Amino acid sequence: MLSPVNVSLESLNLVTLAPMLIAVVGALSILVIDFFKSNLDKTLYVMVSLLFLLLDLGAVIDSAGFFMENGTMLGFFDVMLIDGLAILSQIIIVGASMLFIPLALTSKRFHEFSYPEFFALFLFMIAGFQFMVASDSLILIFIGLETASLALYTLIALHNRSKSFEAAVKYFTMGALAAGFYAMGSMIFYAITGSVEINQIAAVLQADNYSNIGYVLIAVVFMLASFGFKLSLVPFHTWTPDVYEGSSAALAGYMSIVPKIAGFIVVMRLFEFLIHSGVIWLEVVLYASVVITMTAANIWALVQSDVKRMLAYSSISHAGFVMAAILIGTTQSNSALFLYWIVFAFTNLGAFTMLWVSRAKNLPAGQSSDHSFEKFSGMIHTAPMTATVMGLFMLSLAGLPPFGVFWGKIYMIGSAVSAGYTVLALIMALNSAIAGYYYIKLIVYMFMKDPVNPGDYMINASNSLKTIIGVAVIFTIFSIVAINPLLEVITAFVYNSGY
Amino acid sequence: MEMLLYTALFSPLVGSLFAALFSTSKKTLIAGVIPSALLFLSFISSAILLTHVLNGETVQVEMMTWMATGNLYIPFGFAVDQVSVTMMMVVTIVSTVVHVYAIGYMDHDAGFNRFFAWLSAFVFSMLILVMSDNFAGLFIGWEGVGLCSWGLIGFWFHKEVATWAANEAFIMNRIADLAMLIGIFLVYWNTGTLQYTEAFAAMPYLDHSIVVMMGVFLFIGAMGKSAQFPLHTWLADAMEGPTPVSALIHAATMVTAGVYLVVRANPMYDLIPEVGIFIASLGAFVAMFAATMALVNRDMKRIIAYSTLSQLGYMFVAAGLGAYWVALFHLMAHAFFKALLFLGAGNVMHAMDDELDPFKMGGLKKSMKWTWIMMTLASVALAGIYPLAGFFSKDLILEVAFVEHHYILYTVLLLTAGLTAFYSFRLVALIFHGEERHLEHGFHPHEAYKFMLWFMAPLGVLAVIAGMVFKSPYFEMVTQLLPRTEYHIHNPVVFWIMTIGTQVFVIAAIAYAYSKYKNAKIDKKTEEGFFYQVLFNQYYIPQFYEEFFVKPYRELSSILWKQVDMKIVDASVDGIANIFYKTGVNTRGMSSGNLSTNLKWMVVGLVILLALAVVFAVIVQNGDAVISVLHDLGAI
Amino acid sequence: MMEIGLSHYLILTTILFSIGLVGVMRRKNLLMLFFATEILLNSVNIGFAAISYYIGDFTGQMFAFFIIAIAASEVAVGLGLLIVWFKRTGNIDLDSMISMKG
Amino acid sequence: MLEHILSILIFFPALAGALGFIVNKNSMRAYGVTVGAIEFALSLWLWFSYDSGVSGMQFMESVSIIPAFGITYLLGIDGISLFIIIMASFFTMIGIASLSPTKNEKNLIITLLFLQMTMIGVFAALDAIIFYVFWELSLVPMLYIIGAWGGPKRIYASVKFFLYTFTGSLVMLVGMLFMAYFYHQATGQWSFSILEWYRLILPETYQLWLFVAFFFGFAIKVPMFPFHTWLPYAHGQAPTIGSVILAAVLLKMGTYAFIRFSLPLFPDASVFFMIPIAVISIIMIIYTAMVAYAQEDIKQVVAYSSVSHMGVIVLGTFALNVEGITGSVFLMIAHGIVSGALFLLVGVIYDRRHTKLMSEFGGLAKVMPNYAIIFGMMMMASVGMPLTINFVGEFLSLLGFYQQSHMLTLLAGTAIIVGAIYMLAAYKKAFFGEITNEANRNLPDVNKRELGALIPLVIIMVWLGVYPKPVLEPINNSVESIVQLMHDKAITPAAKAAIPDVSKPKPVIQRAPAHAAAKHTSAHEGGH
Amino acid sequence: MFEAIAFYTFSFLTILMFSITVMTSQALYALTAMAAGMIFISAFFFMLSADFLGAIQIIVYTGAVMALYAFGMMFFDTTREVKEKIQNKNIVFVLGTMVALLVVAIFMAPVVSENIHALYPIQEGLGNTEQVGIVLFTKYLIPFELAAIMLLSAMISGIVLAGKKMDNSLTLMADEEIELMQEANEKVNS
Repeated sequence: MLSPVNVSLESLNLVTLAPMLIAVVGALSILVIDFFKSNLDKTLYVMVSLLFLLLDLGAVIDSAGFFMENGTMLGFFDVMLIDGLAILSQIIIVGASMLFIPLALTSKRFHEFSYPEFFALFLFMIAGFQFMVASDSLILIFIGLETASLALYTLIALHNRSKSFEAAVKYFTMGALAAGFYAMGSMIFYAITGSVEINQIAAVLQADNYSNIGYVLIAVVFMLASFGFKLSLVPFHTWTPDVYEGSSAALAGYMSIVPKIAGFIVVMRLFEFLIHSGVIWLEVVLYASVVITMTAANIWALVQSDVKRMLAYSSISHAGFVMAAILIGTTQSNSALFLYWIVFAFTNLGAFTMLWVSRAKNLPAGQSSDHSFEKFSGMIHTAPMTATVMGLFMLSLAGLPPFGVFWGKIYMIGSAVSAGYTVLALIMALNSAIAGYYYIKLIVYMFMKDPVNPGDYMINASNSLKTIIGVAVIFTIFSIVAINPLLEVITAFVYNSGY
Repeated sequence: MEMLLYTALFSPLVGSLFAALFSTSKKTLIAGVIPSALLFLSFISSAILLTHVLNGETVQVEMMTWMATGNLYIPFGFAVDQVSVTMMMVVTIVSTVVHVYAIGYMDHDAGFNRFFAWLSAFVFSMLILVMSDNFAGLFIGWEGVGLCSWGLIGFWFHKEVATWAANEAFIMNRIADLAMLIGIFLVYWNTGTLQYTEAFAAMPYLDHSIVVMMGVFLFIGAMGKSAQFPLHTWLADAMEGPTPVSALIHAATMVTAGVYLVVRANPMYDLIPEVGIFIASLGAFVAMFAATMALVNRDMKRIIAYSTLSQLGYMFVAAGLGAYWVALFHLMAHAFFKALLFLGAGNVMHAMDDELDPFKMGGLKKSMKWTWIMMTLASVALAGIYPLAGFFSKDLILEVAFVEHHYILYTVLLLTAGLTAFYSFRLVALIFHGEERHLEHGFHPHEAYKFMLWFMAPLGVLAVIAGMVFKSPYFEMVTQLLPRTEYHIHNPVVFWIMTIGTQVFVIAAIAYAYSKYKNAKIDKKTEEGFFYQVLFNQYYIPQFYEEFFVKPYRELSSILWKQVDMKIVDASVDGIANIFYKTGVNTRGMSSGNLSTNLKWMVVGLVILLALAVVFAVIVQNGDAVISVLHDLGAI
Repeated sequence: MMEIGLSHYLILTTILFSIGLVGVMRRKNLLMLFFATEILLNSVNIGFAAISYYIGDFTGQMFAFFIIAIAASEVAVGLGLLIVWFKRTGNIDLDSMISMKG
Repeated sequence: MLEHILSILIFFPALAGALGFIVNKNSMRAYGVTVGAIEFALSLWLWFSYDSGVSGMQFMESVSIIPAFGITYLLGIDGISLFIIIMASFFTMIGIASLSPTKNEKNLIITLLFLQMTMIGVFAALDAIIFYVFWELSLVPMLYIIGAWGGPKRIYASVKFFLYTFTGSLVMLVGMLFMAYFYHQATGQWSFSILEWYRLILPETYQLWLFVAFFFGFAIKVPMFPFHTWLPYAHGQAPTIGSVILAAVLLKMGTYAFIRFSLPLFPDASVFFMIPIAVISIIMIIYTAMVAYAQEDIKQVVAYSSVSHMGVIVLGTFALNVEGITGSVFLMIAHGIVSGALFLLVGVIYDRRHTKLMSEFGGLAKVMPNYAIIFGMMMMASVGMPLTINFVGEFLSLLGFYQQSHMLTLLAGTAIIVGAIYMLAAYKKAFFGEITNEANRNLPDVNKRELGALIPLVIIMVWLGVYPKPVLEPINNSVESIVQLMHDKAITPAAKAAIPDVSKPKPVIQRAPAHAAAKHTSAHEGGH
Repeated sequence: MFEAIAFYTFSFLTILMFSITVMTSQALYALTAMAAGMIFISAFFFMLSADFLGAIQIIVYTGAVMALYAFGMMFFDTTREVKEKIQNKNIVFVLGTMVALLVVAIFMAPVVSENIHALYPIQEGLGNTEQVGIVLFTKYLIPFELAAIMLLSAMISGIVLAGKKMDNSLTLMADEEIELMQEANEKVNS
């Protein structure tokens, strides 16, 4: 017979759920507002979203406090897992979202921001990502992933022009395939361990001493393929440039940060024990994919004629670079991942925002894409400040000291060095050199060529966009001051989470 | 004393700087007069210093530190001793004369001021060279005179040949200077110092081979400056400079720096007699070699230049054989009469509008009496006729060779003495005697300014008396520092036979030259002969250098730049960059934009990973079996 | 062979999954492509149910349950995109979507 | 103020540059000169306050920035860096002062001021990462200067310059991270402080690899053969001011870094690589001199001559004894002065004729006598005439290396020959002969602005050639301590033998003792 | 024995149906075959005593397929062949076969692990649906709720994308046009 299920509220550990709940409530309240009164201005939704995100961030930071005291928290029948990784990644996710959402306040009107559904879906998506990072159950990860992804596809399509539909369809279709891979991978893990929780899987595999190596490997293969898509590792990356080009620059920038950090967290949870299991295969395959992703993406970025596509490839390359952290698998490298991603987030968001402010409704005359290099020709003469800021972001992305990404880069390469991955460290360094070329290319256009079409560059700018750029600039330049506190916090969180 | 030393040393510098102030402005007489006066001051100081030295007082001062690092310590140190004071006297006398002479000679030249700046700078460098008490200071002067020589040879920089000759002289000297530098390094690392006294004091304790190396390298340095074979070609080409320059630099002073160096380094060369023999042999060879080229040359200044070269060979024979004081003595005497000869040639050139071919002259004694007298005097002195200077200095070298039992050297030198007399008087005969051929060419010769002649007079006097009067006091003085060896042929019969024989031989040569060239008959047959052509073309050595060094260097440079640097080194750098770019261009099709392809790529990735996984799994699970299978296949 | 074990189901899963893959790669029509993605997810469901049965654990069924939910959501969003695309361009052929490449 | 003078020196120009955005275009030059003069005055004050008797670091500043990773804002100078810093501020000042009217003058001056910050930063940094920060940052203003104000191929040249050096320095960065890692292994602490690293004695194999890693960064910067090909392009295309700064200061970063990093950190590797590097240096000297001889563009001649001279500097550095290293440091300054001046001079003629091809000139000595004189003096300095600044450095460098290898020094010594060949040939082509090109007939001679830049250089060139002591002495003291450090750290017998022990008394050479000793003391008194 | 026969039969049918779905060029055949395949899959669920799952499968896919039918009708002439330019057919099959072979190669090996501990063991005597209920509302409460959110957002997405709001692209319209349009809308609404 059925016995009554007694569950005490404390054991649920509600605090673990609070941040996501806030985001969901926020989304719902936006829908409710819209239900009562439609045709409200986007500024309202932006601010409401921002407020909920603020609360969300507060809740995350609150749970960070709990984490520092009590260590890793489990909640809701151990489905929720709040450890340092979850907290750090949620901070990045929510923080980046907060930087992103004001980008809706453009001076030109764009389709997506005119509708409250956009903001509701946006918050749902954030909740999805948060669930994804705050769990080690493959089921919840899957649902979180799909919640976020489905919302994201829609957000892309909402830009409402043919390129964005094309982008959304491509992303969606490949995402569906990746979901299939994910399901298959989970199934195999389940087959060999009888569990879909990563901790449990790890425990069983270790107890078995990886006797079912064949099963383990193909499970890993399917997972790698699935997350290879999410993190755009070569050859699963092909959607990235198209999707970035098709979406609005703001969203593209967002996509280069948030979905990927969520993906990294899952990959880290899943692969960390596998890397340390002594399965050489995984190391070799990860090594290869890291190197290929970094290098190939860089090489393709070299030949782009559109800045946004170039930045898309550059994001792929950066993701490959960061993927090395998973391969290296030390506390230092995992901390480096977070550090890198934080500094990268500011810079990359800044760079994409710079594209966003220059976005005209229609294609610039005589150009086939929104942000072709020609558009930036001679900007130093027409818009010196803008050119300087853009140049700054490019230099930072190139890893030029003392700008943001550099610190992430040296800490990452440093971790490779410390773990004995000498050749990898060299490859990482040399890839930065290749990358230098295409970042410099934009600088060359802006600073060294003569203007071709003197137009208002800041056509789409508004004060809030400028503020976001200002924040990104300040962080990028003065990141040197922030690195130490960041590093200390990150290392503490990562270390205490056992990674 | 110190004051005198500094006066002697720095007044030419002051003069040079003074003239340099006007270097870009129009001719100002004062720019010539002041340096000349300052040089005279320098001469007076040197003379006073000479009196001190004659009394046995030498001066050594250290002005200031130049370089000091590690164990190296190089000061600006100057010494006035018996050797350097000799050189100082020679330099100051000749240069004073030349300066004054040049005021007249350069009268109409646009670069008058600049000329004096260079010329005084040269004197300063030369004085540094001779007065320095260490190798580094010597090197400063060494390079300084090279620089000034460059500036003065190329003085008429609008002339292509002049600038070419200047560069040639500079570069050739540089080649030798490298050896000199290496010699200096050797001295430093083996003795720990560059001061002459200390270094020489340490040398007897060194490994013999090291000393040999020092001697050789330093001598190669000397060879460059003194234009010894095979670095001799620049000297003849250097005649493109104004004649006072030739007189001062390329006859009296700079070219003798090599001899000075060997004399200065006598404690070292005494340790390595084998190098000395080499020096002497080379000297004898050059004496002969240069004299032969002088025989047929048709350029007045070049003839004198070859003569200089020949005489330098004499000096090296003496120095190489250890007769340092003899070498120095000949250096001094030679400076006087050779400078005189050049200045006379300058007068002739002036008169002939810079014509240099003596075959176009003739009979000039009518219009240029004084010049004729002085040039004849100088030629007689050069030929070594008693009682002029050459007799006492040059024939002494023959005696040295004889006494030291180097009979081959002796024979060569003796023959050369004959040749010397021949070509000297060939020149005199062609210029001053015979018909006035120059009239055919439309020249209207005139005698030089009076003051120029007046100032040449001291040289003439010195050319006459230097040997006879100075020899014994000089010997007494200089042998306080140099080995006091007297070279006497003790058998009086041999002595007289030799002395008289030599005189007769030389006079015969003079007579033959005079008779042959009085009328400037050109013997076509001889001229077309092989030997004549070889000599006339300077043994084809300049052509050889041009073909085998200059051209290949130029071409190789061009190849290195255009082929190696641009097409290999740079192209490979760009090539590496291009590999990446081309790869990008060729593979960007992977993102074809077609969703179907994208999906296929994902599956391809999956398949690759799966294949790797299966292979790995099979290997792990059937490790032993796989290995044995591979073993059977002979793969392992 | 007659004893049906877990492997049988897993192999069936694989075969169906591969059919789904073939469909995904082969189809140029967007709607038909969505069918193939459904096949992918459903094939995995068989595997989950089988594992769940053979190891006597309930989790597999739960996973399958959620996969069905996910599949349903994907259909909703996918069809939404499909409609928009069709409205805008008048066809749903993949080969028409090549405005962005490189 | 004195305790923060290095920070002030570094950041003052940058701050001034940032404020310069506000200054009106027309007054920008005056502003730039003022800032440059203040900076130069500050650097002179630095020299004045520098205690030349002390061999170690002075004016140290230390602020921990990223203690978690051992990165400290650590500054300090010794005799080696002091003069390069002074030179950097000096050249920026006269560079701005001598600037011929250009478009976007304001941007150029601001860029120069930023460049100055990075240059001084490189030479003052004692923390590897801070060093690296400035090292890399210096590329950016230079990229802009070449790319925006350069010749027709400026973009190619600037990008090549940037990427080439960037690549090299990234390899170096990996080396630095390794170094920090080894330090971490040895002490349990992260540190990038060079002074801390000095205390580390590494096994030889590690030294070799790290040496190679650092070498890439430095060699490309120097630039050493075969990594030199960016330089002719950069110089050929750069505007005058760019070439001047590049030649005078930026190239010195590489050779300076050899002395600051490679030698003391890896003494055994330095000895191991001494001969190969010497061979490369000799190739640099001879090969690039020959290439310079073949050039048609006078600026390229000077550019290649830079490479050739840098060869002597590297050779002197790898003499690994006090004489050689002191010589090479001095030669860095000398080469800075001389090649800087030569580039300024080329700029003078370029401003007038807008061409640098020697075939376009000829007989310039007649129309521009003052110009010819100054050019001639600088040329003679460049070929190493004694009593000019170059000679001191070249002499000491070669002298130093002679201790290590006789043959190689002989080959390297050909520098004085081949150098003369291309320089004299170029001078002859441009200045001598008749005026063949009518366009040259009425060229104005150097004007006051140009003289204002050139005369100080001439004065320095002669002054330090005649009396190098004020510069040589501080350098010598610092170099002695570095050589001593290397000797003490060396582990292989070969290295112990090759690196002299400075602390030991001067090797006694057999000679008449009383005489020599007496002489020597008196000599020293004379020197002071 | 019965089990084996059922398994092989349904396997054959499922594979056949899905193959048709994938291979046919008739849209309606494909739709129908897929629907059939889905139903056959539910048979496996029933065989594996996952009754609830089987039921859900039938319900969901009937619903979903109905919807698909509707769309199929909308987009295609039901009798016409769908034209697809299919290049490189072979690659597709090679890749598909390779995936199958490689995975099957591993799946041939038995899954053995003594360390499997069922977290939610299937209890005898309880109905499948009841057990689903228990697990769903305890352990998988959060996923369940999240799935609800997912469905909600998917629904919103579907409505937004398919609805009228996407008809006019504000992104491409000039500001004046947008205002004109909004005024028109307000008039309609009022």
